[in-house]
Amino acid sequence: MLALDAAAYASPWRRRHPAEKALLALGLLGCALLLPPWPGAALVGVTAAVALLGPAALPPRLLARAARTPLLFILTGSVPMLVAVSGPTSVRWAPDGVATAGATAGRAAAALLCLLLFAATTPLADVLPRLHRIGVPTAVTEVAALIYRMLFLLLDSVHAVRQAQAARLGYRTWASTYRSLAGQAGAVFLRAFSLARRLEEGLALRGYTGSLAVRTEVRRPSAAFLATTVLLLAALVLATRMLVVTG
Amino acid sequence: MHIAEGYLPPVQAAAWFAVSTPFVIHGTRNLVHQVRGNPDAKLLLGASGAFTFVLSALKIPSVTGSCSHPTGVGLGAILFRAPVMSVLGTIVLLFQALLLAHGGLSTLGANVFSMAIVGPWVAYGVFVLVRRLGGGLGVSVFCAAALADLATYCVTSAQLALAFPDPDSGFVGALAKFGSIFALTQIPLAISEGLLTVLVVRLLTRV
Amino acid sequence: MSTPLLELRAVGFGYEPNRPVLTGVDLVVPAGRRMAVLGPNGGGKTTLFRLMVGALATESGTVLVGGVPLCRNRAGLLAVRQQVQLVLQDPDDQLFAATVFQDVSFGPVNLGLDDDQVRHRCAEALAALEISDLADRPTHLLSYGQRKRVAIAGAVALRPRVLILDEPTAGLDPSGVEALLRTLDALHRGGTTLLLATHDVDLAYRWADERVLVARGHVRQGVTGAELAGGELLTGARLTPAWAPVVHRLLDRTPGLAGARPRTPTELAHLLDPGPAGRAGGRSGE
Amino acid sequence: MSTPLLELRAVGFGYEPNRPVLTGVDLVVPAGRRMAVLGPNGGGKTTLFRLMVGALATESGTVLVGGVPLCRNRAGLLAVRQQVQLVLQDPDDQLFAATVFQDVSFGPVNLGLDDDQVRHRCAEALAALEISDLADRPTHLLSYGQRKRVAIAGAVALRPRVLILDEPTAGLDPSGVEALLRTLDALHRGGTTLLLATHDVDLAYRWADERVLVARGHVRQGVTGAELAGGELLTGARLTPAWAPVVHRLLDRTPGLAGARPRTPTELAHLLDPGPAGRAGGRSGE
Repeated sequence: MLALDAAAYASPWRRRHPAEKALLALGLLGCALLLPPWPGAALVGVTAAVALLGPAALPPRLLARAARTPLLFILTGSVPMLVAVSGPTSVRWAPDGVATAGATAGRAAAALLCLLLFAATTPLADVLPRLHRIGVPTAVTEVAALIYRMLFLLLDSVHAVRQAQAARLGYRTWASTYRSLAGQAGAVFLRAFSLARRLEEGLALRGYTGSLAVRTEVRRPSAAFLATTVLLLAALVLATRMLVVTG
Repeated sequence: MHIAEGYLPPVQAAAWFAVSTPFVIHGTRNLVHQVRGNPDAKLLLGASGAFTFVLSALKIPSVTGSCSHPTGVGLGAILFRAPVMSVLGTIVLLFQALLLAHGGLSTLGANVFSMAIVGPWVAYGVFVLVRRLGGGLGVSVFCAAALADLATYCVTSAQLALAFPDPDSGFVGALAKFGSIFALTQIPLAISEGLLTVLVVRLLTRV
Repeated sequence: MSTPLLELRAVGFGYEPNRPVLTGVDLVVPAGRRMAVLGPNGGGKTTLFRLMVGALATESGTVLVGGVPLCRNRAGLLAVRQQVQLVLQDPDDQLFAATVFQDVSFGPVNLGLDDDQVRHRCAEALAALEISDLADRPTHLLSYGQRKRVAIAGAVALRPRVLILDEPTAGLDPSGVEALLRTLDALHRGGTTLLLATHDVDLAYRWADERVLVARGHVRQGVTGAELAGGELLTGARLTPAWAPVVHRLLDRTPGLAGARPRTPTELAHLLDPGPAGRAGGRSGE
Repeated sequence: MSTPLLELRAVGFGYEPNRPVLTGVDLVVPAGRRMAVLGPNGGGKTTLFRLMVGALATESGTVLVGGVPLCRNRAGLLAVRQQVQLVLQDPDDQLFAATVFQDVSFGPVNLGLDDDQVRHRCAEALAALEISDLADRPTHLLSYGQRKRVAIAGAVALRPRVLILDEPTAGLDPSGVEALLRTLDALHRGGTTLLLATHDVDLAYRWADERVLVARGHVRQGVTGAELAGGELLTGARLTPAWAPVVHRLLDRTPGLAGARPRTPTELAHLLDPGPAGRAGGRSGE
């Protein structure tokens, strides 16, 4: 239903420990942010894309779909950097406008690929129950897990409500569209709270008295993967340095 | 108004984390306390968070012809108060980044500040203020939701202006630039969100 | 013969490329028929319905509504939706207004009818579903069976010529099923053509004028009673045989009862023992 | 006779004062039985189950679990839940975790078992429900039938002596129902006592060792096959008769078939025609 979520479960890297993928993706993200955009971010972006389409085997169609909207935002956001204003009427092309906009867009695009590298290979189901190990209070991780479970039920309902409204001509005019949207939001609200109430009863039957602790599937971080990742990151940093010095 | 992954320079991204953290910690304490007293509150909070996520995924038409998303924070803050919304909002923003590639991890601090802190506090403050001034429920809800949406967009513009000051006029010029480019979509959207929130609250008070 | 209300010609569809859900579907829905659409879960029944109302676009083939090819632009969908209405299985997916009246009025209001006409349509639809007394009640406080009726009323208020119901009897108890079928029969007598999805083969056997089987991506119209008594067709569709047609074979071997065609256990009991007990049972089963 | 696993003595209950939902309920659940609980929607089946597991407090009378009166304090409820588990009709009311394994592990973790034991219990429960291959799958990408099995596995992981299932077959298609009943029979052979609510009288007739009728606030244990063929009792409970017992009466009149007791149309078809067609059908219906 959410393409990235479904891709994460289907990924060949699904069974890797989340820490491995976090090190790789966040390490690359750090490089994208901290290294000079050219050539650092470019190298990182290419690396992330190769990892995604290569070993992580994300279908290119899916990658394009996931990246489309954020890229659009990155590009619109870069437009103001191209001009300089000193008053309401005095507008000129910014002297380093193209360079700033290009560097920012390049860095953001590379960073986006790093984010996708994590998101498209690591299901939240594998992350949330492990978050308490890095200091997130259990109450928060348990609420987050409940949000994760419930949001799919609600997305289902919103989708169905929308269909039913369309069948009954709910999107013919501006006015009916607003009425329909309010109906969707209202229906989802009621759904959300009846869900909470029913789950409360259902969990009480399973013995819930305050803890929603569960066991996670056994996974051990692979030393080889971690070592390769560290080497890869170091190589990226070195390569960027060398290119900067020689360039 | 999500700032995309990697868009902010690293120092500023880190600074926004530093600014947001105390609010989120305060909200977390609040939440942990609430859950300890009443275990069933977890389920309600879960439902609220899921609702906020789904609400922000509703596509609402805007004048430019494109579709945009309500922030959902106005309604959330009116219903669940601001501190708790800062935690739920943070979780929702994290989910949006990882499930929709909407926003990002490095910009999470900045996005949390605009959407999970300023938005809810403005909504809550405006709602209480307008009610005290004798505004009806509809007017208060409209003002709260629309102003929360606008405040979120102003904060985002300021965050971008700080990161990319104008070479001639500095922060102020940049604020005007970013502000005007997003105003095209955001002002109609704020009004839409205000109206929509009123309709939802009306629907809810009737049932 | 007059133009069928709804017709599918060589329709194919899949949600993902190269994974067809339905292939080569031919189906004719003549006016005034009560059709049962039988099939296992995940067999394609709901997909078929969504193609029929234009909620999905066919990959190949044509859907004809009243003889005219369905066109999925604004005007085309508007035309289809006034003729064909689909009621989904879960009523909660279709109720989104605060009260029953508001919910049922949603369609007529969107049609742009004036206030009086909207009221008239709603009153008519509520009366048809025998829920006029619920008009002012909040939808979320109704029982499951009542919510089902409200959802159907919301579709009926648009006065469709064809009403498609996806598993309308699921979750109802036997008396709820019988009551709903009586209501549907009244709609049918009023001129509405009905399509009803179910995986209750006995129900399909006794209620419908015609049975359609949807399984493994294929659609078979005109399934006979004998085919519902067991065999390849049912086995392939992961359905279990109906009692009635098998019992009819047994009756033909029983002295004095050959040719009797009871459709329910109650009718059979009455046949075996036409005394007061049989008759008492008969009343409950109707 | 050994102590029944579960017993209700003169139990009365109502959600509001002076509006009893159940009155004077006596019920004995002996070890190793498969009981079907029949009744219309809103007849009190779910309330009865909630009283049995201590989720509701009786207004009058006593619930005995393993001969000991049920005590609704923390320790008492913990003891009951290790012996009696109730699975609700809608799996989404009980599934909360992100993956199947995580969800099934909730009960054992909550019992305070160590890691190895938790994993052992989960593997056992998943195997019993034949969903070991789903362990890693996210809850939200499962089909309805799969989610039902996960919900049952969550209860089975607590190794209850009595497993109560509220309408477990609702929403499943015929082959889904048969597959679930086979799984339940395997649990039964493994020593679990089963109570299953349904309003499918035929299902109750063919599957259960004993049938209980819950209607209009009263509970009747030991309902006979003849009573399921029609009459006052069923009519009063707004249920329709089962085919099988009526067909048995018919068979007794048919030359050469008297005394035959087929429980499904497939078995009847096989009886009428023991050739390959009958046998082919026989396999599908099992």
